Amino acid sequence: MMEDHWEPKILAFLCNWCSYAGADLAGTSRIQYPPNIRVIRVPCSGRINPLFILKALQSGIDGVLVSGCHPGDCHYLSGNYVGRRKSVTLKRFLEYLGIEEGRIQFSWVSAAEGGKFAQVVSEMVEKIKGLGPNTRFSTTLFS
Amino acid sequence: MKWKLEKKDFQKFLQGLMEDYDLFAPVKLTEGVSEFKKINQPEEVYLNQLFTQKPAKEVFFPQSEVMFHYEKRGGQTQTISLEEIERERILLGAKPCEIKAISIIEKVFMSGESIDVYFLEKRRKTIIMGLACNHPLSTCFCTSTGGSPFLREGSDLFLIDLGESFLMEGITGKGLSFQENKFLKEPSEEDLNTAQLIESKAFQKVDSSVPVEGIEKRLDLMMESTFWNRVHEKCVGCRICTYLCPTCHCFDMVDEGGPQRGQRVRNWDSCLSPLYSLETSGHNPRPTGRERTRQRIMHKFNYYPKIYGQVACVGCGRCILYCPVHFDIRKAILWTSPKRPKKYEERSSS
Amino acid sequence: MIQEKIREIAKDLLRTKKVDLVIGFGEWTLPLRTTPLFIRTPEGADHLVWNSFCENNLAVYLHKFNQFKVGVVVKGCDARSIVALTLEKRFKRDQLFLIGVPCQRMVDRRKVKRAVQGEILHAFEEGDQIFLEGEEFKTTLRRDQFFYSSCQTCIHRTPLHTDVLMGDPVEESPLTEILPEVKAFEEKSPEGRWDYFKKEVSRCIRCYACREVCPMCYCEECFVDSSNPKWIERGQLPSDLMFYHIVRAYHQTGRCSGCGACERACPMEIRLTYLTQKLNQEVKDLFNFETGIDLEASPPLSTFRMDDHQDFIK
Amino acid sequence: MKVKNPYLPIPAVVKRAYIETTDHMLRTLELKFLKEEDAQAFHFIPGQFCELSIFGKGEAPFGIASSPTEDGRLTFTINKAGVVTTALHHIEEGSEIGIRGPLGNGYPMELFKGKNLLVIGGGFAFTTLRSLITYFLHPANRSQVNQITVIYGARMPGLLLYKEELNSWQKREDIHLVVTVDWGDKDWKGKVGLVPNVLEELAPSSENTIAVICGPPMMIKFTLPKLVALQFPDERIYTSLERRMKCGIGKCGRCNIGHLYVCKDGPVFNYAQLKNLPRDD
Repeated sequence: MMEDHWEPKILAFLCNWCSYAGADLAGTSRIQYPPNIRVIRVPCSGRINPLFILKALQSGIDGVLVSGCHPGDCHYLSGNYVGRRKSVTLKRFLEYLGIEEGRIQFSWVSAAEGGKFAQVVSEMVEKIKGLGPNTRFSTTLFS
Repeated sequence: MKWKLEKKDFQKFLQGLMEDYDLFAPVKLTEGVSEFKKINQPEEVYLNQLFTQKPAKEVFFPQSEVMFHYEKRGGQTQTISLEEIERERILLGAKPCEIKAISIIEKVFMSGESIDVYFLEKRRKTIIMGLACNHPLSTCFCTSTGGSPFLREGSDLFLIDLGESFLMEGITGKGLSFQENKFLKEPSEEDLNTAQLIESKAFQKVDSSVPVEGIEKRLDLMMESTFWNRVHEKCVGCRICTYLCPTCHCFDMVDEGGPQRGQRVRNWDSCLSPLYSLETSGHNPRPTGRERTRQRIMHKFNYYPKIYGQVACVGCGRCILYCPVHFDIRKAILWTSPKRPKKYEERSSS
Repeated sequence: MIQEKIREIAKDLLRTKKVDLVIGFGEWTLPLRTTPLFIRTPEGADHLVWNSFCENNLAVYLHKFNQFKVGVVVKGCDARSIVALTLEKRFKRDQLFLIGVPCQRMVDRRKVKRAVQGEILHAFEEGDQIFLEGEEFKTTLRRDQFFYSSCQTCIHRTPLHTDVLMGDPVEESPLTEILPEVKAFEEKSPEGRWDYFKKEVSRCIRCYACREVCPMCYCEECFVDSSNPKWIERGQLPSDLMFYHIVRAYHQTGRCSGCGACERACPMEIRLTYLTQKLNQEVKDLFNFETGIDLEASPPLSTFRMDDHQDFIK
Repeated sequence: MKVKNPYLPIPAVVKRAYIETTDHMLRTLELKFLKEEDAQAFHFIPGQFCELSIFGKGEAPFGIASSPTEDGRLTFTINKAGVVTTALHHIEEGSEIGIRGPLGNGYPMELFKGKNLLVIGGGFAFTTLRSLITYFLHPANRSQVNQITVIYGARMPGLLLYKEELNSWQKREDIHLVVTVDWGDKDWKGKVGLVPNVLEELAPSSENTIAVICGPPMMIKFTLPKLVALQFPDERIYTSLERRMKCGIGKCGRCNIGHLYVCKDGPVFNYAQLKNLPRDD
């Protein structure tokens, strides 16, 4: 891949109830944001298995975004609170190991926050562009 | 035919070999850990009297080996086998026990109606330069299993470390072909005597009292013995003893990649893993540690001897040294024997 | 003598049939080592020993014997694993009889071996000294120079929540606050850390000994063995090896007692405790939780507080 | 001389594929070699098996369901259970597949000559038995054995394999077929009963007779004593074993029972052989 043509690939795990709807709102409101993200809809940000994030990074994804409901808004009452603990420990652990700070990011985006979603994505794309391609952990074996 | 190679010439000697061959020898990975690897620079060769963790079998039967690539081209899948190796190889610095083990694996992979071409190719194209074992450890029992720290059999060329130099013995035609090498000199009478002395000293050091003799017959009667109920108890089911065993040769075959292209790979496998014999239906013929430990011991000392007439253990002691819970196969062997001391009765663990 | 006391207790437990078996340590064939023993008769209890080489975490065997009443000899770390497992409802606490031994820290056999030339054939200890004998040497070493690094940072050496304690509690202070490996690792740049980690795990032979000796690794099917979904390949690809070690360590978050059994088991001498120790430290900083101390506290990743740290979330 | 690589799958295509049973768990694949020379070189006997490859998913062993007497027809019936078998259920007609084989010993056809044949099958283990029966029903081979008696049981009528064929066998004079189910339904006119009981009721003579039995472990466990009661000696009762296999050629380990490898020395054994083997099941 040519360095100057490189565009980051970002995988976003969005919770069904808030962030996915937020992304949808950003779209229907025609708010512009970079097209670098691929979305996987999950029931809840608490559903995120750390294996998902690692597998994405190993498969050559340049950044992973996990986004869910704001505290207090979880459809399942406490999924995002439990997810929050997993997120912080995993993030800190991966950064301890030497994965660049910013490769994985977390956000709260409600169904009404189309603008915030666009902003989160834009900022993330900028950040990942600054970091460059994910070379530390990616393996491209076979497509 | 015997020669002498001064250690000061050793690197140059290796450099010369590397012009014609791919050289495989122990390489230091970290303090106390080494492994047989392809040598890029002669100074990487880490020849000492210590063991590599993984035995020399890896040169012929790598832990993970791509068997073939496949790729869909024009609607049809092509398979490209990777059995062929380009250059002839030299395996340097393997101990007599490991070399004997290679002949044990050979019997399985290179006989019968189907031949394991991946092993065959590497075996055929490899010259073995064995290294005499000057300082056997207290866990060594090669002489109990029909070997010896100075067993020449299996080596093409045999090296004995004399301190400042190596004494080299040409064993086979392949080994003797090195006689023209400019670094090889005539050994002195004293060199030969020193070698003799080291040999007899090493031989005496090895424990030859492990009752391997007749074990096949004894185990015939022990399949349902209560011995198995206890002997496995401390085993946690890791694969160290089988992966580090110079004679263990079980493998698994898996596909890596997708339907368009990828590769079929074989990886070492271990009878101590519950997955090894687990069937898709959920049925497992060896459901607990009892059956799995029995399989490990029986395969080495009963099933293999039944087919090939010798035990599949060379007495290298790796499984004793590296077991995280200190399982000692010598004790398991002893347990099958009438020599078993009474006082072990109530602690029937190995 | 602690050893005598352990034997006495074990005998009594077996004689009165309070337990079906006692799991403890026994001498075996190699110097500087012991082996797990499974004692079922009062006479058998005479084989139990206690010394600086009782390095295994015997809690790992409790899964196998969860249908039995078991007496088990535990150090501080082993007892903490058992508390953690009890919280995860692996067995009922009243199935167990914990014979707690205040731990004098265990001796690293590899460090000792490296301190001498030649093979050690005999070893015994007396007080603070270890006496070693080989074919051509005899030497004495100071015990406290050779502790396992996981033992150096150990705080709760006196086992908690035991049924009986062999001897007086030992003081609750680590020799070093932070594991030297963690400190050295943290001082590197992110790139340097990743390279170090990669280099260490590149030696991995996937024997899974680190997993099998760990009392907390009891999943029916480990993610590395799952074929559907297949998370990683089975070979020796560096990224797969890293994947395995990241997840193995991360699965210990809030569950690791810091016993160091994983690192000791590794035949390739891969450093592993700098991973789990760091996670322990994070869990303590973030959630004020220490594994295996409190019999009531929920494991930190299965609960939450409203005011948990969330600065990292946008 | 170059030694043949026994691990390389031979390319073939799925000629036809169809679901056999109402639970949709059993699917038969009819395969065809891509190259004529591979088809020519493929000689098998009933009871042998092949390793089928789906590239990217892996390999699994399956008994050959067709008979060498069927003009090169090569079929396998696949029970959906794991990764490879699921892929084999999803594969479409015309798709590529890899074959390694034939592997294993197969039934000792020579020993069956001049004997009566009692074939007992249960569930989807009937595949290689179908191969065996079809072989001897062929006009060229029918005279090799005397009476052919078949007892075939399934849990429910919808789970019976090869129904059309069973119907045609019912009509023939030279084979005595008894089909039974554990539970009938409203349309089922045939026998209802467990295989061991049907065997007891039928009470075939053991004189000059070979029994071949394949089925789930439970069926075998309860049928064997009935055969013994009918005075079948162990060496005249044959079965085909299943084990987890990978290489199929006796190299990779895992499928051994004692010193015998199911893939190479089996899968067909008689009970006299099995009795001498260490029990490992």
